Amino acid sequence: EDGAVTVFAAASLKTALDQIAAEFGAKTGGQVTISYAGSNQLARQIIQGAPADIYLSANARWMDEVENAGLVADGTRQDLLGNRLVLIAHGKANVLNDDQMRDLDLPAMLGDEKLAMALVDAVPAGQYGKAALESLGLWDDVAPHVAQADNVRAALALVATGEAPLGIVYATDAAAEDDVSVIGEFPADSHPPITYPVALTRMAQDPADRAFYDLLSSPQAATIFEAAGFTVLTPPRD
Amino acid sequence: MMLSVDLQHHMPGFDLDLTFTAPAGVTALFGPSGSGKTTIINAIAGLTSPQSGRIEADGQVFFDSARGVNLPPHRRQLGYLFQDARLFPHLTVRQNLLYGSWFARKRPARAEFGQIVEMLGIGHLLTRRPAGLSGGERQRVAFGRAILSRPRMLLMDEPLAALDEARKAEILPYLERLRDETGLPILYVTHSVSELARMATTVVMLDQGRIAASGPADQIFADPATAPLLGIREAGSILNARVVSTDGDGLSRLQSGAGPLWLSQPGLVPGRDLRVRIMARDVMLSLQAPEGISALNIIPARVESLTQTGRDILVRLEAGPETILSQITRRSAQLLDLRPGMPVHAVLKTLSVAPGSVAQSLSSAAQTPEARE
Amino acid sequence: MMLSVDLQHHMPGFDLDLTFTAPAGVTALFGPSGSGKTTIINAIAGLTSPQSGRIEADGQVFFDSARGVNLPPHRRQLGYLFQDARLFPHLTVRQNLLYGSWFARKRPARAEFGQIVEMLGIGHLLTRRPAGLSGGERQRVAFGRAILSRPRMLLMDEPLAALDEARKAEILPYLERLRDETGLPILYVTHSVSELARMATTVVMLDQGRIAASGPADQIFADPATAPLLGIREAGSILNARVVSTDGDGLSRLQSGAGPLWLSQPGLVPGRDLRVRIMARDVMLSLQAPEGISALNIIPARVESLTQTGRDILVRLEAGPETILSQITRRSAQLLDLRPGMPVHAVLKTLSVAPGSVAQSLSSAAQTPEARE
Amino acid sequence: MTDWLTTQEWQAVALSLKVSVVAVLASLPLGVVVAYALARGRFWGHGILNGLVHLPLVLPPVVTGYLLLLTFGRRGSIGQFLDQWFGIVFAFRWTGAALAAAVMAFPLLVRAIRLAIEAVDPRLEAAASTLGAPRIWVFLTVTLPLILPGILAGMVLAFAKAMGEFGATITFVSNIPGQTQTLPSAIYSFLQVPGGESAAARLVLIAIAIAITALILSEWVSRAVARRIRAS
Amino acid sequence: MTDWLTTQEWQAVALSLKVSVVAVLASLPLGVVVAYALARGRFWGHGILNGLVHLPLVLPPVVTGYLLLLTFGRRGSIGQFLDQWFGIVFAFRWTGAALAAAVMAFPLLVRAIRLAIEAVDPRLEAAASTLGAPRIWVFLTVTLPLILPGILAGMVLAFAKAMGEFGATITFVSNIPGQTQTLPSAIYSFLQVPGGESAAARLVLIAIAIAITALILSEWVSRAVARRIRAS
Ligand SMILES: Nc1ncnc2c1ncn2[C@@H]1O[C@H](COP(=O)(O)OP(=O)(O)OP(=O)(O)O)[C@@H](O)[C@H]1O
Ligand SMILES: Nc1ncnc2c1ncn2[C@@H]1O[C@H](COP(=O)(O)OP(=O)(O)OP(=O)(O)O)[C@@H](O)[C@H]1O
Ligand code: MOO
Ligand SMILES: [Mg+2]
Ligand SMILES: [Mg+2]
Repeated sequence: EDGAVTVFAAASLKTALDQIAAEFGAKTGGQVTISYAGSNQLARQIIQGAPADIYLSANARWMDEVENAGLVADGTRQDLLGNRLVLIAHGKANVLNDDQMRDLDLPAMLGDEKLAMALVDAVPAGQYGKAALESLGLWDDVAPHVAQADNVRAALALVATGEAPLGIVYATDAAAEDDVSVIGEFPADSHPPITYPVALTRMAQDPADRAFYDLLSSPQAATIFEAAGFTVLTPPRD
Repeated sequence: MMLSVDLQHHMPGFDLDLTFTAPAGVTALFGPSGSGKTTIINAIAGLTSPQSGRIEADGQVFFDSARGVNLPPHRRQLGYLFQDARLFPHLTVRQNLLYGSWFARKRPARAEFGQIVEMLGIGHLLTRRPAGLSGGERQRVAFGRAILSRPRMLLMDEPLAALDEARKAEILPYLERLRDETGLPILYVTHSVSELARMATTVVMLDQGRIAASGPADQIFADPATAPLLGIREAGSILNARVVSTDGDGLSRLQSGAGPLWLSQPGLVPGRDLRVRIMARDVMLSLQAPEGISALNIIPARVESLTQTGRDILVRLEAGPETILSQITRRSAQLLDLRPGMPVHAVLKTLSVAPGSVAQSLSSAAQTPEARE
Repeated sequence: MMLSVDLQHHMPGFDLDLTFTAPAGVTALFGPSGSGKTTIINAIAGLTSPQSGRIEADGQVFFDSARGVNLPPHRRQLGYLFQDARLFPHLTVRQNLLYGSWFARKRPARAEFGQIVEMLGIGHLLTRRPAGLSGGERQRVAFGRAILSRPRMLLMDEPLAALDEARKAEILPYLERLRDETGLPILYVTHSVSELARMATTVVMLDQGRIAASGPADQIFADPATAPLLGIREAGSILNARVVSTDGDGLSRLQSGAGPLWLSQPGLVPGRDLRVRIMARDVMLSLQAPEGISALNIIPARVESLTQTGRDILVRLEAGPETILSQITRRSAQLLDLRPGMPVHAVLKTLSVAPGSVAQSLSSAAQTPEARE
Repeated sequence: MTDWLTTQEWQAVALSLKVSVVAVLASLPLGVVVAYALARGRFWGHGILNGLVHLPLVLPPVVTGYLLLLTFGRRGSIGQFLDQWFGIVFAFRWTGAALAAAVMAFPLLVRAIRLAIEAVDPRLEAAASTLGAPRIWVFLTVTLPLILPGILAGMVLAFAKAMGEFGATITFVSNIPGQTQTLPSAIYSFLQVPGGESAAARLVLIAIAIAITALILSEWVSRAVARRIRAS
Repeated sequence: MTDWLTTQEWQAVALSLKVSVVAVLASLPLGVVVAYALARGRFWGHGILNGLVHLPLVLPPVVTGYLLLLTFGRRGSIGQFLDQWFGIVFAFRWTGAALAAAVMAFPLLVRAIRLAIEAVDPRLEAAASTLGAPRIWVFLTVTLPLILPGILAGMVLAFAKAMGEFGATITFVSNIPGQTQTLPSAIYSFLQVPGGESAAARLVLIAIAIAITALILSEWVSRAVARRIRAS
């Protein structure tokens, strides 16, 4: 190859990854090309032979698919990032602490209105949200009020425009939007851990691929990821 | 009703600039292909707007470039029979026929549906759609459609060109009746001199967008100067005559200013005033009254003038107060030694007078249509 | 070239079932509106496929329902002049005219582009598009387009109906020349008896999808039985004559089987054989040879038969080997006491013979066209 | 059949049909008017109107959905107005899905009708006006019947597009089973999860069956109309 | 200008233009042939062909993209065949984006051309055939020039659709900057991250500007063509 690194990454990572790629370019002169799309689309494309060197998924199950297809380079899969799930409201809202979140009376807060989420059976953010509501015993009451968007950003937009008063999104998304405020964070044990696995693919032959892969778990990268609201899961190896 | 038209319109390679008035009766627009006839009719109907001019019917202004008036076509109440039939393809023949009457339901009907359908011989087509009709069938339906829209004036662009003689012979008298009984004014474009002679009370002759001659039909026809415009073979005069009696063998005796006249036309009613067109080429001249000859009409007359037209001589005869034209060869004129003032006999076969050449006089035909030019 | 047609086609309300052959020369299809003329021409051109039958030209089978042959239109090499002009709206007049010649470039040209353009008077239109053309201009362009496609046969559906007399008078002689000089066979639909008489060597008369009469033009015209089909006023006979001399005053002397004949036609070349159509209503009968009369043609003849047609009498005269028809009133017949066998004089004004009624004889016109019926 | 599809899937099929039919029928009058204006009109803003009509085609559907949300949503200017004065609410309702489908299909509807209008011989309209028909009647009795095949073509195209519309719909009214979950939303959901392909395929087959039925029906009607007008 | 957009954004604009133009031009001949067959042909499979052409309209774009990935991808049957025998690769190349755009725009292209063909007076074609023109020449010299405005309309519609195509493209060839990242994909990427709205809005404006330019140009050409054919 020509030394270029091709990364297939979940679209929600764009801000952070673009910055990291820029730093990589500045430091090594190597070029990183990143294709942002849905994790499912990217996984299918890799399975169909896409020229991806690195796959960064927003969801463990699609990484499993790629791995099952035998396309993950041995020993390179790791859970890179984590995220938190928050309840948001349109405009200003009182912030609830952890305990208050456990006693959430969501049906009362919603009244007749809708709760914006990502697709609860299909999109990871929706799946985590549904799990959280189930473990809090709220799901059955809330389910009829859930408006499912095709991704987290669209759910966020529903709340930002005031179309829905409340929504469940990632902390990373809620942070940057002025028209919404975070009511509270769902307890980490109320849903499966939110992880963003990364792996080198079998197509990655170039040293640059490895270099960028390594950079992703470097302290510099960690700073950038954290600034974007992610939690960094892999302890940085110096 | 009186239509007055004043038009100027410039197109690349063609200029229209004319003024004429069409009084009640049939005004024929006559002129070679491309002389502007359709353009004029379109302007009157409101389908094209001339660059300048004024069109007025009975005091109602249709168009006036100076005052910015331009009445839309549907408010002009004109029936337009197009050169191409323009039937509505999605409607049946019956629906086509009735199309205009819906919008005209407040005006009185001039003709009944059944009567028109029968005259046009389209009864068996009523449920068909235009796509399968023959050329003549289309034109007949278009004619019925225009009439049934109860127009206060008819514009007809070569309406009979696609019809066979038999059908023409049925439609022409109907048009005459329309003209005479209802006073419906008709503007009629035609290339056929015989239709022209039969129908027209006023003639407007066009040439390249300008008026070449215009006036009452009798005058235009009796004028040797217009003969070349009509085509030389079509020169002739019009005699005014009254039907005196009709005999058992079908012959009718008429009295004209030029003397008695025998005609073999069906349907001549005693007392009626008629216009009889006599073609110059059908009039034979004899020095003595011939005998033992089949021709029944032998009219004493006096030579008024001899005009050379092309290779032949057009002899203008004075028969009482009337004028008769006779077209003969130069050889005959020499052999008979014709000179102005000479007494002669005009010999005319009864059957030479075509049925199409006899038309009812119309009071308005006697009016003097003004043709400003 | 010989065309033979055998067609059966059924449409709701209309049945076509006929057989005829068209030899070289002009074959006229004549019949009232809706009698099937366009349908037949379309079948010959290959634009509609009849339900059964066989169409063959010079041994080449165009269509044969029994053998499943159906040659596509472009392989039939026919020039078709449509009742509606059907010019290509996206091409200029020049491009329209030249459209067919590209496909015909392997066949010899019969007429030159410039010559056709001039004859049709469309030189000033060459760069225009059809949309702005007048009705007559379109038809002329369509005519040029058909001729310039170098067809081996011309199909013409009422080609001249939209044209003025002057233009007709220019085109007809050209068609005759085409017919005579190149032997191009022409199938000609018309409602005009004078065009029919002038052009046709063979006549096929239609009525409601069937053949009412067919045969060589002379025979059809001289037959009193076909008079009603043509319209009674159009009855007449055809005399074959040879030009003897042309005098300084423009008169030509012809020799016919019926005796000498004077005509006032331009362009008659001594030695030429002509067909002269004499309208029955133009022929006057006289018991003695009249004197001091402008008519130059006085032909001694013998009454062969008297037929009542409508209100008049059609007298069939024997003049040498030729037949002349005269149409007179019953009153005249009585007054002259006409009976078969009686000697009479047929009197004919020189100018009664319309220029359109004189046509060049064609060797093939003498052939006997077979009309199977 | 009920075994073959779950209730929720049946609901999605029924809803998609309802949404698409309503979208096409409701936008038809406006579509005809706009097509007529674009075909025959010479007014200021012709180009802008034309551009506006085509926008939903050019923009990614999510963007259109987002713009719809901003204007027709609860807090959107037009949305508030319609809610207050007419009680019409699009947010999270099937009506919103219909609106999204209508907007996305509108360019196709208009183009087809416009082409048909441009093919009508203006001489026939002129003939109608000389017979006394005012302009609106000329349109209703001559132009409209002659463009029926074109309208039908436009409707089918728009219907098909409405059946397939996904991005704008889910962005505007999200995905509420039984209320706004259309067939494409359901299919999309299945494709998001590993192994969902076979379930998606079932729904895809249903979508195809519906579309082909609509196409064949319209083809058939359109031929019947055309046959009447242009008998040999 | 270069300040206003990043290099990567410029690449997306340029790529979208290239992809859309190529998609429209490359599918045009097939579009005309299919439209002619649908308009005039009476053959077995007419309905099936018609249905097939419209499929991309009915299916959610992701489904179309997925089907393209399965058939024209590196491991797809047709994809492998084309690669081995002709060296044509669609997978994750701009050519693939063009293929996706062409497939998605094809129904619009075909419908517009088909309507135009159906509006051509068959009597003109008959006249051409009597003048000696074989069927193919009749088509090229009479039918084709007369349907030019319709073809143009179809091309603009298809171009607009191609410019806006997103779902099928990103599913089939992913979103690789400089190679397969079209304008809509770029817009999508921005919309997926916090604070990306303004960048997305900029790109949306560019898309609108391009589309309106194309529309006005085509309108202008189409009027010029129509004016020649139907002078007063
Ligand atoms: N599809 C059809 N269904 C029923 N009748 C039809 C159809 N097409 C044509 N006809 C009828 O066939 C007859 C013959 O039509 P054709 O056009 O051949 O007549 P024509 O002799 O050319 O008449 P014209 O002199 O008026 O042009 C007409 O009566 C016409 O109405
Ligand atoms: N758009 C145009 N541009 C240039 N010339 C035009 C245009 N429209 C019409 N003309 C010309 O105007 C002249 C008059 O046309 P018009 O149709 O009025 O003639 P017409 O007298 O009805 O002839 P016809 O008897 O052949 O129907 C024609 O020479 C025609 O070519
Ligand atoms: O533009 Mo789409 O890809 O039909 O939603
Ligand atoms: Mg005209
Ligand atoms: Mg006919």
